[in-house]
Amino acid sequence: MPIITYREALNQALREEMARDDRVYIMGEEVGVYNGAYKVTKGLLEEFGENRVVDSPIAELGFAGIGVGSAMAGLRPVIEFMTWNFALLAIDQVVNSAAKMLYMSGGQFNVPIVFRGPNGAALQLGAQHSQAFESWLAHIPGIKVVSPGTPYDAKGLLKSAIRDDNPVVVLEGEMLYNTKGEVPDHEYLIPLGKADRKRTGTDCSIITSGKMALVAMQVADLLAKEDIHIDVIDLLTIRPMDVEAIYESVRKTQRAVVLEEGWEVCGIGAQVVDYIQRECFDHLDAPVLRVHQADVPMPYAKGLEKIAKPDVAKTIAAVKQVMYRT
Amino acid sequence: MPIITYREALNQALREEMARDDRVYIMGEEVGVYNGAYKVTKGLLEEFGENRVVDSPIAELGFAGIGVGSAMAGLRPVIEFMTWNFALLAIDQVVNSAAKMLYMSGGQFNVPIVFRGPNGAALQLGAQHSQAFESWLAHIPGIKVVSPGTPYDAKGLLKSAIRDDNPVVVLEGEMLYNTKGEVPDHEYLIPLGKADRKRTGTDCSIITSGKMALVAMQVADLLAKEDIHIDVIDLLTIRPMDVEAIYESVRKTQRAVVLEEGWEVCGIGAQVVDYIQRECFDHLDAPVLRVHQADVPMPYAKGLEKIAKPDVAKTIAAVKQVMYRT
Amino acid sequence: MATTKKKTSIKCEPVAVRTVGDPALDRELLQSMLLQRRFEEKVGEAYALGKIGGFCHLYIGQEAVSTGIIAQLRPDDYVIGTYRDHGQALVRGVAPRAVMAELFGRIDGCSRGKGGSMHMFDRHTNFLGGHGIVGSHVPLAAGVGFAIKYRGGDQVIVCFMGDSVVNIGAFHEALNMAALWKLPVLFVIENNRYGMGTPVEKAAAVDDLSRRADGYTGMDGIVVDGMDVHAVCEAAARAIARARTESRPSLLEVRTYRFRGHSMSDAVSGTYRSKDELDEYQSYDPIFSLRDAMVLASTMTVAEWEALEAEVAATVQDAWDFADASPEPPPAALYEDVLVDTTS
Amino acid sequence: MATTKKKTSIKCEPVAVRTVGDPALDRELLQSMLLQRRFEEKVGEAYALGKIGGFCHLYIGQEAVSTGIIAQLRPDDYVIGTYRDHGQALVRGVAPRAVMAELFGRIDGCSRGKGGSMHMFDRHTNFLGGHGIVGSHVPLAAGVGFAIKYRGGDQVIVCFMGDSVVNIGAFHEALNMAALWKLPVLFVIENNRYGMGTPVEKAAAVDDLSRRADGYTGMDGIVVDGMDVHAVCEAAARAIARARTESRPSLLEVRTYRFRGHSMSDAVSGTYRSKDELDEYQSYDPIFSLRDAMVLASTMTVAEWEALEAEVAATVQDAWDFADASPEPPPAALYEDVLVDTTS
Ligand SMILES: Cc1ncc(C[n+]2csc(CCOP(=O)(O)OP(=O)(O)O)c2C)c(N)n1
Ligand SMILES: Cc1ncc(C[n+]2csc(CCOP(=O)(O)OP(=O)(O)O)c2C)c(N)n1
Ligand SMILES: [Mg+2]
Ligand SMILES: [Mg+2]
Repeated sequence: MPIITYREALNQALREEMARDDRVYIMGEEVGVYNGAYKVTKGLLEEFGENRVVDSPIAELGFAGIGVGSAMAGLRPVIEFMTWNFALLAIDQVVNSAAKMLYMSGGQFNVPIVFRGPNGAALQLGAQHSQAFESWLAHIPGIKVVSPGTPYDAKGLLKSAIRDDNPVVVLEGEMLYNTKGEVPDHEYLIPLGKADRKRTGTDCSIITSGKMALVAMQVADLLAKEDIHIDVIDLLTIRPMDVEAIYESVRKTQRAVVLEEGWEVCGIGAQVVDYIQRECFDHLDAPVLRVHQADVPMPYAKGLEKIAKPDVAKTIAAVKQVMYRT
Repeated sequence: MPIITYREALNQALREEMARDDRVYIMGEEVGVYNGAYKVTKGLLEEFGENRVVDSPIAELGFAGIGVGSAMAGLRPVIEFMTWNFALLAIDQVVNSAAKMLYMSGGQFNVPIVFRGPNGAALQLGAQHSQAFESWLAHIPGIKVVSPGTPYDAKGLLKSAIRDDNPVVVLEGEMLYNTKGEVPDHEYLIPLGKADRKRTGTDCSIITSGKMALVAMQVADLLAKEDIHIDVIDLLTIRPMDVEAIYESVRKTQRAVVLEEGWEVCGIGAQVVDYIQRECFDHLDAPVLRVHQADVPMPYAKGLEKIAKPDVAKTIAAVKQVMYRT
Repeated sequence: MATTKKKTSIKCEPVAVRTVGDPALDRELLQSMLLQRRFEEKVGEAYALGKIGGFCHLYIGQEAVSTGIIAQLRPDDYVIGTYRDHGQALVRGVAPRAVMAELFGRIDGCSRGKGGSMHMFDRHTNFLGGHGIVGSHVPLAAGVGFAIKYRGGDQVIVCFMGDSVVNIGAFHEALNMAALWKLPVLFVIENNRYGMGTPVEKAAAVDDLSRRADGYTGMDGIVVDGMDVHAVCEAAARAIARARTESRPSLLEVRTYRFRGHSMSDAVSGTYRSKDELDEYQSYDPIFSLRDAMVLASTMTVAEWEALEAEVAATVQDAWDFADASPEPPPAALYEDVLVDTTS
Repeated sequence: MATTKKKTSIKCEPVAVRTVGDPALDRELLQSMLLQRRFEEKVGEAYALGKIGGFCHLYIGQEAVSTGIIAQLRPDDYVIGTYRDHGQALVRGVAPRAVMAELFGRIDGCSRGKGGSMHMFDRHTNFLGGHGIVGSHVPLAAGVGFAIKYRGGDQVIVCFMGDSVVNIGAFHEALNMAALWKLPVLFVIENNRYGMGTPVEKAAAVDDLSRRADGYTGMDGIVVDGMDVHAVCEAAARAIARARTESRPSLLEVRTYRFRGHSMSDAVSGTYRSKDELDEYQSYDPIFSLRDAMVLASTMTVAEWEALEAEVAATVQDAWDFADASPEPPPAALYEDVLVDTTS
């Protein structure tokens, strides 16, 4: 199978879906002439023209709303936020327009739109440019939220997101764009709402998604050497969440760690913990532990940033703790 | 003790703090001439003048930012959002300016600001006007979040919020403004970050806040008749959360229900569950259950709205379930 | 008469209609306005009886705006507006029954009872709502304009908004992109002089709201008297033609007045506006002044007017009866319409 | 020369400085600009060596803007800006050592190493940052203006922003309120012709960005050549005086150019702008053109220039050495500065 980058995988997904359906268009800052701030839209302007690859002014609220309006009128926009940090300015359109339109119109106006872009921290970008918003978005009924960690998942999920007749949020990772992985030549889709067991193990579950799935895999590799076998559940879709996959894993391993990129309070991990304790109460041998960003705005200084982020060491420590091996 | 409304209690808090400190001013839509959309600021324009009670245009992002800027320059603004639904437009200023200023300036610029207004559903206001954002706000480091349910709590917490040198979010309830309760004549403050045990009981804890504290009290009253005794923990402050009060209660009752107004996924309840299972794992006799809004945008139709909301009956059912009395 | 922003003057302040037009057309305009008026008076009654709940914003006084503008549209054009949307829905052709049933929160409402007063929607007439966050539907309108242009169509979208919208960011972002990309959008400011209790001049640092078009090259700014339905028709016809044939957006400020409070809980006058002011504007009533002009010009008889009143009253009563008989949505509806389960 | 928006013309397009002013003042201006230039060249080196990380936006080419404007301020005035903030910080008087240490992420940085390139702050000089969300600091500036007026002071705040800011809502909301409430704010658009890779004319539906002031009564819109530090000084002096004495806001568009890429990862030319264009603008270099004019007018000797270069080089090297020797913040700093634990 060809090995390509996460960036290329997303690019292929966009290209294929644009070729397949001429209602699909891309709008965002620098998506055209500049080929995307992170080059995800590379070559698309050339291939599909200005009408379908639209460079917007810096006006997140405005162009997110333009996307939603155009979707109400039958188009299938893919709105790129240069990063999700800037999407806070547009969040009203995501929450109050896109997510509620179908409901408040009594089923008349669905909004087939994709909002995508990098989420979470990269390296030393400081407080305003290093935020992970998955739990905010997962909180909202009326949208779906996906968070792929590998090129394969990125392509399959983005294609499904574009074909979905609902608003779908795609959380990518700036640190992921250069990562590589196998992606088949033939077309494929990954269904929204299904988790992927990325590693099978019997000793402890790690439930995670996105960029942190890579951390979880490293943890599983390292712990395997110590004969600790991790069941890695990559949620892929954060909303709606594949709770069955979580239950199945935890009922087997009886121990779980939830690993996420964002802040602790009301994070994705809190919800996963809630599901687990509610449905697997009698199976649990230890409290579920969580690994997440330190509860502070992201500092710039390299050393501080490093200790603020969730990582392999913290995750291993959590696994050992739920296994009472500390 | 005088019995006054929640609205009057907030009004007293504002008046007293404005009289005490002339750096305190109020800004928002209709706060002056109109006396506030919900009359919380009644009489303040007359008493303190246009300079200190400022009617703003409808420009949430702008006036929230003006508030933050003025706080950086030494004032102590109280920014009223007509409702928190509209604050989504301003959330960038709350999250990226107010909450991060101290951190990213390396401790130089604190932002003594209060953002307040009604949060959550009233009656038949439909999808865009009936949202509860406590979990979003609690997610963010760098701010404090309070959610008073009674006139006493409203006054004491708002006064503390205004005196606090950090950004504080005050979540009020449109349905609460007319509710009444005792409020002492003498001045008092309620410390931020401390929960209040509103009822002592041994059979089950209900952990809640804001408007739902009233529901919890009704539940406690009703269940007392069935000889079920509820420990009601009203968090008062949602961030930072008084986890010790939760642990103490749950270690005693060994059963808990978390009751909140908002949506389920990554709600406040999820975080409370996480804390409980982590710290009271061996004390729990049953999974913690949650009561919250149905996972849908709020419908307009009266009957649908009713069944969408958390209420006494749902809470009683949850308590009975954690007590295995169903 | 429509005047451009350069000539803004007292002519654009609301005054009573003094001219008549084509008799048949005038009758239609009158009928359209009267339906809104009587319908909403009935809404007021229903609200008082508790049949309607939540926020409810009446349009009474502003009927010439919806009537004059929507009359210029084709069926395949689009309309979008604010929470003050009953009038526009009716003029656009949403059945009075469906609007009333929506207000009553019933299953036969145009939004299945889930939207309510602020969220009227109707796919069949391209009526895109009914939006509750001030300013946020303005980018949606630009998006519909974008879609029209994307497909190479010659439709137009009209976006109704209140005067306070000119102060919020979404408005500017949308205007800039509409001008930049030449989108076929008519932005209509219904300047009824107040945003809730705030007079326009206390909120907008500009004398003439249509001047907010000045920052956007290619965007025409126009002011028109909104009590004169003919003037509204004329200004709208020109702006819509420009959008349709040249794909050029316009910003049309219509000077009007609301005769009722902001919403049902707001006093009609006394706090932020005087009884005198209200009385003055009521003397410019867009409906009765047109009626009077027609009777004076003998293009309508008093008997014809009475027949019109009766006809409208019957329609409104029918809407009420229908709504009252329509069932509440069943509990299962709670979980419907959150997501569709299709892909394409 | 500063011209009002009515007379916008090629005069406001960047051209080389041809005039000299008071020799002592000119020397100060030159020194101020040169310090920024050499400092940032060093920053580029440090970035290449990995001593600086994250996003880093150089100001090279735009030095006349910060120098010309901040020179008109009093110590008790305020300055706020964007992520492209090193130049403003230095001109405002933040120690080069503290700026460099901040870039290096060290404890002696002006934001204790927690802010980084985009978030320079300094309480002592009323330097209010360093903000990363496009447009979001514009309301903050209006808020500082509000506070000044609230206290009856006669300070002024200058708000620097990029050209793309005129398209975002926060800008308009802030301008409206600043005009409405007559706040002492000077809004400065540094029009360097591009927002990242997007030319101004592809983003803003307006030929002349200062025209965005037109929608706000009482807001002056001014355009000035940003390569001519004297012109900047003069325009800024007038606008600041207006703010200080009449409490009136202005929107000053300064036409400038950045000689480097948008950030360290962006090519200097080739994709969205041509080498020729870059070369042309570099021929208007605000520093060298002033130097040349001074030498030509004999208000500075070549030896004096060389001494200035040496002095600046020493300052910059000292900043580097200081930064390099400053420790990283200790781990405990991670949890500091999230909240203060005081009340008042
Ligand atoms: C963003 C936002 N802020 C505040 C409100 C509350 N609100 C609803 S209508 C209104 C006044 C709007 O006035 P205007 O635009 O003039 O329209 P009108 O009601 O006069 O038709 C306000 C403040 C809201 N719905 N959305
Ligand atoms: C709201 C927001 N959207 C996007 C970005 C990403 N971004 C950072 S700088 C920039 C370009 C800004 O251009 P301009 O305002 O002209 O300033 P310049 O960089 O030229 O100084 C963009 C798109 C951001 N920081 N904030
Ligand atoms: Mg109005
Ligand atoms: Mg620029």
